[in-house]
Amino acid sequence: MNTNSRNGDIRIGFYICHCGRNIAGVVDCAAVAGEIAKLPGVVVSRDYKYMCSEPGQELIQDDIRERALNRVVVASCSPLLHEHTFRNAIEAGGLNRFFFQMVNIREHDSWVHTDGPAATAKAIALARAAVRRVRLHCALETVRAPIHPDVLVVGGGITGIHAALTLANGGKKVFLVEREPSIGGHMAKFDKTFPTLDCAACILTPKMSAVRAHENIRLWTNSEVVKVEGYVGNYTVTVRRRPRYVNEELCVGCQECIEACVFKEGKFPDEFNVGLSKRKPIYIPFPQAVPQVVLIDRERCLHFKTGKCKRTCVEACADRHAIDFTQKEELVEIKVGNIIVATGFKLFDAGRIPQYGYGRYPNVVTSIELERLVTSSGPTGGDVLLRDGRSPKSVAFILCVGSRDFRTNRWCSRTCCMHSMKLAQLVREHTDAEVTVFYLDIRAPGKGCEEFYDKSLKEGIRFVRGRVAEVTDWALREEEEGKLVIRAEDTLAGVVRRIPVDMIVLAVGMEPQADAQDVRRLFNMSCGTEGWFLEKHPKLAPVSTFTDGVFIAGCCQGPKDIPDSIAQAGAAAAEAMALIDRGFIEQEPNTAYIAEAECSGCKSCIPLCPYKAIGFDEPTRKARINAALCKGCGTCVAACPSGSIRQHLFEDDEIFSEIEGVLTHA
Amino acid sequence: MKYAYFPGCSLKGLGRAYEESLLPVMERLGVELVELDDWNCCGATAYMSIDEKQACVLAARNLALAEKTGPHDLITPCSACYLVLNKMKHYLKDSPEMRTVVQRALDGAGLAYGGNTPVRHPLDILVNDVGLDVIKEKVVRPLTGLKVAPYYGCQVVRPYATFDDAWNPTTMDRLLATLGAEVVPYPLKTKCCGASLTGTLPKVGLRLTYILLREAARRGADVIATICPLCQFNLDAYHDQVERRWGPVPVPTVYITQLMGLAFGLPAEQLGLNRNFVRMKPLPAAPAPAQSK
Amino acid sequence: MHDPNWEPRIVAFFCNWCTYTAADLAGVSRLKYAPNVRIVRLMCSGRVDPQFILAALAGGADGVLIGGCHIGDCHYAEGNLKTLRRFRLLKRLLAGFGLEEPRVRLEWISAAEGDKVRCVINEMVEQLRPLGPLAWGQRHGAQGWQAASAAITPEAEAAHA
Amino acid sequence: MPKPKVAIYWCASCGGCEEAVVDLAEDILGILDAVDIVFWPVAMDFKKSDVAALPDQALFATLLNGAIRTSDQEEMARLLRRKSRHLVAYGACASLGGVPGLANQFSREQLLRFAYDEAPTLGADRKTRPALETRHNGHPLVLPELDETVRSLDQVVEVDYYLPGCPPTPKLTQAALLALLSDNPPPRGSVLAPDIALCDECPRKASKPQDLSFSEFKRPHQMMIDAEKCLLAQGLVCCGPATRGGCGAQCIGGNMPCTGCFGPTSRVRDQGAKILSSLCANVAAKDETAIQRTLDGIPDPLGTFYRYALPRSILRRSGYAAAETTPK
Repeated sequence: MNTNSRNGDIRIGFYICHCGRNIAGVVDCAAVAGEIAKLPGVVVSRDYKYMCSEPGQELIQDDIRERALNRVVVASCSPLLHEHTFRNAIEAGGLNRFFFQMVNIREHDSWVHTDGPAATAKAIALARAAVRRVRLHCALETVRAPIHPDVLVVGGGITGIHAALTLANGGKKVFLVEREPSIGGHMAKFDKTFPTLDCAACILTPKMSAVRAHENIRLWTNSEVVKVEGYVGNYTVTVRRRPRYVNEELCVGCQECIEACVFKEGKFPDEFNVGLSKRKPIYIPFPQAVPQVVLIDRERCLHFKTGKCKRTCVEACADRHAIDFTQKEELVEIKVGNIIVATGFKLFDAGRIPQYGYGRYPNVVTSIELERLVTSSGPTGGDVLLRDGRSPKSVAFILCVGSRDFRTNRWCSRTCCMHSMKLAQLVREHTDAEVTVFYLDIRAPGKGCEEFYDKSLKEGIRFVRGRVAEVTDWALREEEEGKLVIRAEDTLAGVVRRIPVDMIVLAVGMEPQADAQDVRRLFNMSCGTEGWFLEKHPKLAPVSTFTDGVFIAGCCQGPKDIPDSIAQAGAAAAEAMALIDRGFIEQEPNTAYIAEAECSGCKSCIPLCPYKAIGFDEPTRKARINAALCKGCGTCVAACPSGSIRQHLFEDDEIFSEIEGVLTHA
Repeated sequence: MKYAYFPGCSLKGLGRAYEESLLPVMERLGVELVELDDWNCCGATAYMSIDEKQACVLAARNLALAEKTGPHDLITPCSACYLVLNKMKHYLKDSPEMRTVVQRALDGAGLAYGGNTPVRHPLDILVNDVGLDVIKEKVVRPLTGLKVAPYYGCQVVRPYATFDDAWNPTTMDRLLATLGAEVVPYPLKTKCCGASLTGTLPKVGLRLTYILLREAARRGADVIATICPLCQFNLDAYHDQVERRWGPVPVPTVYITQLMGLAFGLPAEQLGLNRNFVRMKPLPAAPAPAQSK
Repeated sequence: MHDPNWEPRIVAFFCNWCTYTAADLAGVSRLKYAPNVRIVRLMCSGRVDPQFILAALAGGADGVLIGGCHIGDCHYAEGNLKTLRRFRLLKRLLAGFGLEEPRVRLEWISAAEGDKVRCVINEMVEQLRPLGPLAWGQRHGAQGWQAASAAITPEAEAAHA
Repeated sequence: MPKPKVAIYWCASCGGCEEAVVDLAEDILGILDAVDIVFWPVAMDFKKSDVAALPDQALFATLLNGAIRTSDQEEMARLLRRKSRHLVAYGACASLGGVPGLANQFSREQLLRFAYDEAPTLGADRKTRPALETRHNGHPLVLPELDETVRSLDQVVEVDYYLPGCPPTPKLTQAALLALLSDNPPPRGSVLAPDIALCDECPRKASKPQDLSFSEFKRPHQMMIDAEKCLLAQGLVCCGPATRGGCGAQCIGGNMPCTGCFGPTSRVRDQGAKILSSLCANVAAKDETAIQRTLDGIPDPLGTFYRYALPRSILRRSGYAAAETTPK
């Protein structure tokens, strides 16, 4: 590889990108190129409209050949965006890819400053620093690490299910870990899906069964990831498998044990029906649950609570012996190359807006509660009923509960408009109630959604535009007696309305999971200010994270509907598969290394490494760095008291020269 | 337990019954209130809209007096004073210019405004400092059978909901339950009492007062409990006008401290209950020295 | 009095994963902030050798800003904790060198906090303004540190070749 | 053939370096066989004028110890530079600024004020400062002027070799002279000591644990020091890991921590910053208060980490001086 020019001198090519008007609109690119041209060692200094374009890259490659460049500096956008592009370009031009330095004059300069001369001065200073730095660059080789072919999918909602199936169908081994006792997530609770009104169970259940049956999928429900170590291609993950006190291999799902339980009736709130029905201490989460395995609620089971239970369940299970009160929590360690995080969302707690009376007025329900009421397999067999068993004559929906509200969550939850309209139509189908929807704006951008809105209007659902002020139960007029009264400003009519109804449905928005921050740390991801997991790039890398080999999909990244979640699941699976099929990952060779002759063996560095990459070599009595384990943070380099640890790409002298460079220009 | 005490004009005038009941109740609970020496108008809402500077200086002088009195929290029973003094603290914190003006004025009186004295409402102190357990111990005559509508008014929870929820406060509910009373679900807890509109736009103001009284009556309340002199005044003094226009709404309005006094076994006269226009009926099934109408 | 056209110069050491990304986010969000900062990208704030900070101060910076991930969020587990420990003692050392407090600053800025980049930089520039130029090299002899001295003059710049 | 001429001179130093030469004991005779000492004010009666009279480059080598902090020291440094083929910065003060360099924490005015106006030991002559020029019995008397900043020798003139240590050991001194006289002298600019930190030769090296972290820093007077165990492992601030070896770990042998007199290795630009970086990174505490509490165990970081190398550090001196400077 061409590392140095013929006579060993440094020949630098400098290129500044206009990025259309993005940079050139603020920074005087020609002036920067002119100034940099004067620096020692710079043999080419050009400005060009789009450096990342093919002609832009060819410009560099031609100069490498014709002007015998051996160092290249490009001043354009963030290196996080295009460093790779330019390194590839100069490598294709015959130069070692690390004889390159990038200057960020878009994100860090033209986009954040309006004062042209000051921005130009800053660009010159940054470019000068890069030119000084690049002189010291050395030829390096990228390190290749193999990719373990197995994948971990975290979360068994529709997103996780789809990602797991896609990978498994592609021949990859998948571990699917779900916290709840069954996969299915929120979608399993839905009756129908908008805007097609097809039955949620009919489209979800086959996928759930496919997961269970797939030879390439290991499904672990009632389990959580507790530790993640390693890096892309080589993750070691510890999963905590909580006991369900029923042996998954032996249980056939006959549910005779549930029948036989000493509790003759369900007594405890059923999680799946959001508390609208009761279950026993031994139960199956819902009829279509996957796996079809019962579980025992340790907190409620008489055997666990008192030790004095007749254990009729064990009798009922008879010679299958599936019930095992001695099951213990297990920690299982697995090796995977990629991880897809699809941990979903949590519904907004409607009690946080007390003026809507959730929790105080029994007939104020949330959208997911109504969802269970309209489902034929739900607690009422599909009848929409008030708490006293009457059928409602009027139902109102309040939209944006916990969304688009600076007091709670500022974001739009994206699905509640359509979800509420779907429920409104279902209520009309199941009852003869009059339905009013209070909305701020109807957001129906998805395929078929605007048409669905149109259908809702035509079907006689009333829409009132305005944020509801409060829900109360005191009557001012006779028709309000015994009803819930909504007070809202009708912003189209310009009046304040009091509307009495029997039932109020709060369209609660989506929020990040309560433990999103813990999960984020676990997988070394970032969160946006709102708490959703942060994608690497909002447009170009929507399912990637800042940690290679960790992908996000579905609502953990932000509110979205089922089609979008599925699309992301597919995208994340494809990203993982691309890495697996390539077989290796190229790593930035920014590892630390020790010059053995210089190390005094003082051991100061050894405890600093979080990856245990530094060891003490007893025969030589010196420290030694295992490059395969080093992640390149440079903490030991900064700490080495005798300056004997160095770091590729971030050598002390390179950084000193960068500091000098930015300061030389006043 | 010791607090600086800022009564404000109401508690020395129309709301005298509030002070008359507050002081013995606090004494019974072992809470010492030290009235600020030479306090002045809190700065009042109306004042603020006419002369901002003077209003600020008035409020700040009271707060400076409190700081001088000692490192005690300042207790302000009148919801209006509570709000104005708190508002002024926020305002002076955000506006260094006004703070300079205020300090210059206070210099003349040899006072200094530090802005560090917490301004607190008795309801907060009773529930969060004294505690319901201690209060329960002092109850000798439980209000069993008495149906009470807890009415908080607006100013104590809005905009600074420091010790309770802005929309559905529950402190007084819990306090009343501790006294043995039956708390009527009252959705109008923080709704407007009519405020000064009863004087300026009686048509609007009286209607608001009426809605409160009517709903309390419909829900079977024997009495409305308040924590604000203005609320109490509107609901009590305009009661006859409301009834003249809309028919009977037979619910008296008293201060929570008066109900506490009764529960502590203090005589009704001593609690200022005789000052009510609409008198409270004797406690149900009581062998007791309560008032009759 | 110093030159009225003088503008404070800040050298910032930002970690690749959080603060550098946050600065990118500030750009993508088109937030506007003072053009006085020159950002040097490092993989982790733990790589910030105290020598770098001294070199920047001796070499003509009026202030130094270090940006890392929030504690607990370090991409390398605890690199930023090491930064924090060094920074605590370094601040005391720098006080001994007679350096005004606001000249060296450590901030935790996550990848999502583009606006914090803007606020911190603007605030720091305003805090440095009343302190005036540090001009350490000019006041205390530019040759004190061989390499830093080379940065000051154009002749040295040429000699660097 | 005449023997090579050698000069030994002192500037701002304590005299310890002169002792170090004397400490060569009988070995000095061997050296005297090889060279002629033509100028050594401490031991021999030659004058400045004798040196000035020599042709330029007439001296084979000058061992100059002490920092430069007065006008006459600078003058002598320049003179000896001109007359010498090899100028050796001998000892910590000439190489790094040394202990006199700690004066760089203060301005000249602060120093003069303390020494002549405020020091509690001053008697009747309180507030009398020495004048640069005065007349006595009709004769003019001139005193050298104190510089604002203490400098290492290489901050005044070009230096060919450095011999570190406070003072350099006789072994290193002898080796250095022999090396200079050899046919193959070390490259100019060399530090004539190993370029590896002290731990390498420390007799207690094996007793340092691999997972050492500091929950407390102690000072020697606060404890009974274990004579076998690594001093850092006992919580003492030992500068060995950041200091060149070559001294034979004499302080460690005396059960005292290394204070850093051999200066940093060639790869380090600021010895103090590196000691700080390494010590702090290995503090055990994880929350701010506990970190602070541990670091409070180092009450004077500047004096501890820059005991010998303040003038040769990146910042060189304290910035207080700007406001305190007296007009010349």
